[in-house]
Amino acid sequence: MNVSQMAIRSLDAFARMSIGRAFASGIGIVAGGFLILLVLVAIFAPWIAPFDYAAQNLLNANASPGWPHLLGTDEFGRDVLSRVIFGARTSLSVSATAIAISMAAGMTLGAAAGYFGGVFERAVMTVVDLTWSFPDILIALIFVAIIGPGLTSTTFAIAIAYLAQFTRLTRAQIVRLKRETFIEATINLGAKPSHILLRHLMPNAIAPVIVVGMLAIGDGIVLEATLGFFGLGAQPPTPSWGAMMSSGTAQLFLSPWVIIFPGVAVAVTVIAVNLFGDELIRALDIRDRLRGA
Amino acid sequence: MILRYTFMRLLMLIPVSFSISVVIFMIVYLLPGDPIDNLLRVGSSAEDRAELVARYGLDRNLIVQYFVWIGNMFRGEFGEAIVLRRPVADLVAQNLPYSLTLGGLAFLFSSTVGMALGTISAVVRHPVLDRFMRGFILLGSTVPGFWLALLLILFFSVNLGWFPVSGAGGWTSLVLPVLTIGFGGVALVARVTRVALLDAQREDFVTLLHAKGLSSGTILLRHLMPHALLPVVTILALRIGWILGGAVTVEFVFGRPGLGSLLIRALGQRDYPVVQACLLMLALAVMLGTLIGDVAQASMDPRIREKKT
Amino acid sequence: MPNLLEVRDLSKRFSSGGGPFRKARSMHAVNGVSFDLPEGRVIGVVGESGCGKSTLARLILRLIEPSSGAVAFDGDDLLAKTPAQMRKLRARMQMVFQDPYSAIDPRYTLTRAVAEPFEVQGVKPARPMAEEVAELLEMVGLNPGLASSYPHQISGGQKQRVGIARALALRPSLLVLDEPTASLDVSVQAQIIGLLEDLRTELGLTYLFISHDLSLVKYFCDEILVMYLGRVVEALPDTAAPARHPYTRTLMESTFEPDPKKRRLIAPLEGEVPSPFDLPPGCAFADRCPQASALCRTETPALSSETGHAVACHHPL
Amino acid sequence: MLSVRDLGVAFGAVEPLSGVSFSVDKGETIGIVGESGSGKSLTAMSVMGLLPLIGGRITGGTIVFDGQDLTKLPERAYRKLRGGKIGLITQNPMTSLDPLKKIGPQVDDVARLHLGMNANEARARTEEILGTLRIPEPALICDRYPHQMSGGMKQRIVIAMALAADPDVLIADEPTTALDVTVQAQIIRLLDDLVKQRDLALVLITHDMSVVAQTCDKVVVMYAGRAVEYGPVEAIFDRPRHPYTQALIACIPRGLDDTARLTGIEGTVPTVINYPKGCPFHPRCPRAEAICATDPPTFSVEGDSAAACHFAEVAHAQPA
Repeated sequence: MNVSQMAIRSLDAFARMSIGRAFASGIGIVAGGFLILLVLVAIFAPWIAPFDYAAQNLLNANASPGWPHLLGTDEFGRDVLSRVIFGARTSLSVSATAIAISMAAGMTLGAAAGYFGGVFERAVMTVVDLTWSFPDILIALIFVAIIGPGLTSTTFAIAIAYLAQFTRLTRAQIVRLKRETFIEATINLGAKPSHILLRHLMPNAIAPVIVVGMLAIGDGIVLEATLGFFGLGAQPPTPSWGAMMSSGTAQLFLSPWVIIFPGVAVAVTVIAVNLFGDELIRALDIRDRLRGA
Repeated sequence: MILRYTFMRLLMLIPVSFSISVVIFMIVYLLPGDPIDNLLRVGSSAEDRAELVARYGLDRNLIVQYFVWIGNMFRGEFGEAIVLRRPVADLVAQNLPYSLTLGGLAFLFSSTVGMALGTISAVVRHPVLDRFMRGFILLGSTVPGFWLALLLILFFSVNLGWFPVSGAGGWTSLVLPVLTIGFGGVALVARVTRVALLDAQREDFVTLLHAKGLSSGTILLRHLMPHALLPVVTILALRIGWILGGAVTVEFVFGRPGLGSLLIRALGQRDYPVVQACLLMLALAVMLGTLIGDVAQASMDPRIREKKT
Repeated sequence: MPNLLEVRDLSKRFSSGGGPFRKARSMHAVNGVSFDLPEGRVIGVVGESGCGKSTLARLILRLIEPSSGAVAFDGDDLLAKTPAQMRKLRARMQMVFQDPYSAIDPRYTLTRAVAEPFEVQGVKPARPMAEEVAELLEMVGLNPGLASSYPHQISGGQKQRVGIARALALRPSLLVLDEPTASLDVSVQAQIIGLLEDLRTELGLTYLFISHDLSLVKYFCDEILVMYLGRVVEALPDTAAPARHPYTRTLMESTFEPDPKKRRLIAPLEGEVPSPFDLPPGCAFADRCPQASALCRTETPALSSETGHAVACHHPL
Repeated sequence: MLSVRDLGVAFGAVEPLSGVSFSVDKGETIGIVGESGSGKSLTAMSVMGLLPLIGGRITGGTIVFDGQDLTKLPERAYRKLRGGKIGLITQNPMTSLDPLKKIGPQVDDVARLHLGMNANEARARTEEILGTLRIPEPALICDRYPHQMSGGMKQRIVIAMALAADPDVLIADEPTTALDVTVQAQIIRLLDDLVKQRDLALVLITHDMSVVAQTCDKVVVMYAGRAVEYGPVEAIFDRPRHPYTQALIACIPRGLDDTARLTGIEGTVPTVINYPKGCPFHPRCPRAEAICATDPPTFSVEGDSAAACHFAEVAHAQPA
């Protein structure tokens, strides 16, 4: 069973109920609704965006927000709103892909470390603890510096920056679960290690990991934006929230909207992700399990 | 007891620093292309190349090379910057004080304000204050630092003209960078303090403290705070590395000199001796941070003191 | 009756620490335990925390690998089994655990939890699974209507009943009961004990009952093993037998009668169970024993029996 | 000395405790016995005035100590009583001491606070009390941290803290539940001696009927937040009139000298959210009739004891 199958399987009645409950609160509805809307916007960007994101019009450069350019234009006269809409595509897909990779790798590593223990666990955790104490931006920067700028390296850089988090969390869950009586009881029924790992340990460990993954997508968006801001992420003319702000710094005084709106997009998205994640944590009642990991 | 613990903890740093230095050393070899080219400026002559090879023993095997390199590092010889054409040690020495000032002030700001806010919100438990705190913490931990920096510049420097837009002249140039870094830090520290205090309040022994007839104030100051400080100290210690390394973006936006901006420029220019030196310094800061955190924790908690020694 | 279980000189030594900066310590959690459990009988193992009674239960079921000794189940040497053989054999020797609250996977419905033994062993019950599950739930006194509930929806006593149903699903002959009622309320404890008694007669089970509660053990068991710091210090052949080991006597005197007219002046034993790490030579109880002599501090008394009542003491009562 | 009348406690809209009454005199031990969720620990918290700490409040009744009603006492005055005149012993000695502070200062606090002693006097007093509790080498113990000591020793420290200011009343909430039997016997003996030597009034909260039988003079049996029966210990054990008390006694295994079979009480212990209407015990009661499900029973008094059961008059004719 691969990770995504496992994730789907873990969404059994129990978890579905919880996600429903996350939507039950006012904050949950607003935050969750916004996120769904954002995903739709990203998917249908070509139909929603009023202008071509790459169309330059130097005659209309640095136009203030108004009609027809609702959020103004940048120094090449490109429509900021259209670029923000297409930027959602880049930011969301890069972050989500990166976190999915990070989660899959982290869960495998963490589960193996937690389940097998011993020297293997100690080796993995030493490396993981070490990277964990370094700022994520630094880890991502070094990685991008090594393999060069671009969206692919940004994706992997984000994945590596959050690998430690998922490994630690998964391992902590597995170690905690291994001590539960039902694991010993199932072993005593004559269960094979694979049954213990796939039917009990992983399904029970996965909920907090998925929630943290969801929260990490928010962090990933910020990290992608930061790398983009340094000019290390999306390369022109691909629109990304970070890259837009990077090219906008020069025009900070002239046309602040070029910076403000992509930033607002990042901030609002990340806040929505956090609020919804918080509701999920509450609905799943796993706050205690996220402590100390 | 605490001395013994510190000594043990220092011993444990040896393998850690060894592995970090190996990783940093290996960077030039992991890069695409010839490692020697990575250390030479473009258009260097064959003599330059031969000299470099001789100096670092680059013709010998990796293990020997590592020891030559680390030996140089210990003597403070970080090599020659490729692009800036100056000794790397000079560059580091020039930039480090800026990083330390900014980092130190941001650290002080975020720890004092964060702990105060966290304590107030845990003790007062007023719904409006609660909502405000949660909003603040959410903003502080989600808004990207560089964007906040840009907004602050736009508002305070451009519109109000209170502080300089960039540079590192005088104390006014420190206000906005410290605020930017501090904002996230304050939110984080406040959250940890709040959670830790609320947790401590739920401990069994607190009931008995009240049953002894102690006042709530005494219990808070003498018993709850020390407990709440344990996780706060861990976070603060981690922050030391984060503030020095994570200041990259803020230094960059405000155009301040410092390790972070040195690193980012060196990365952009592929100036690897500088990159290695910066990373080594930052790693040192991170390790020092965790060391200080662990020792501080041990000095507060007798259980940790005994476990490790 | 033939012996269902024969335990010989079973020992488990744990060592801890031994890091670069720490002195390694070792602990004899279980030390040379031997006994026979005849089919259909109930043997109780009683002792205070840290005496090794729970470890003993796990050693017998090979949930923990013993350091030395032998366990024969139905004449079969358990320690010679391969992991695959052992898994197969587990169907016949089951355990009920102390903490019912975490004894069922929180994501499993009761049906799935009770059907799991069949799934794990690859056994198809004679009847349709739903019927089998309902029958098992009924057997342990649970309403089959609860079958689709999750563990968090039922009480601690009900969870323990599910634990018993799971253990009995594969019709084992041996049931190891590790403090099955220690975390339950008294009124519920009595229910579970009553249920276990009924099941024993109904299904002809053999029990090994682990508990810290001497009065419960006396009520429930045919024979009693008293453990102290990893060793069996006394083996009472029946529950009415008078204590011969000073520790057993203390244990009996520390257990109150639920009758205000039988109040007694407690002459409490000084001190507490010492740390099981790196025990000094001699009898482990010597430091707290009023009868202790110089001999007790140098030589460990062996468990010796006259007339079937074994005691490990140089100066038995 | 201490007299509780008709005590009621609420957390928001939930009322986990109502109509609890008992009184205890100097040199006397009263047992409050019940299963989990019966409200016995809440009773202790109420008397200590610590309910606000866990978010609860007293909704009715009086707690009279030394002639004053504690429910109307301002917090500042209450603080003088806590640890001064009323001492508390909690359930789990493993977690009831501050792990970051040495033993000495933790006990010293009490004498400094309530007896106005300075640091040296307080330490001398601490060592003296530790000595009377048969703790070897008190001076050495004062310099230790809690985690360096065994459970029984920690419980003695907790008792020392409760005794340091020479209180009149001691409230012990399951003082031996977390301890091994031989250590439990030590602690029970210790409490017994203290009551006699110091003329203390002891409120012993426990789930263990055997402990009650061994130590108490009077008993209050609690079920689902209500007192269901109270009286002198002999009367309760000899002629229990409430079906719950009868069943509770029948739940104790007595070994071979009793041939009665252990059956337990049908059903499960109710929790605060599903306290039954009428008589709280009726869903599990073998004797319940229609009236039990609707009308809460009142106490039927007989001599010094009383049982809250509609059929208390006939109940004792057929003992458990």
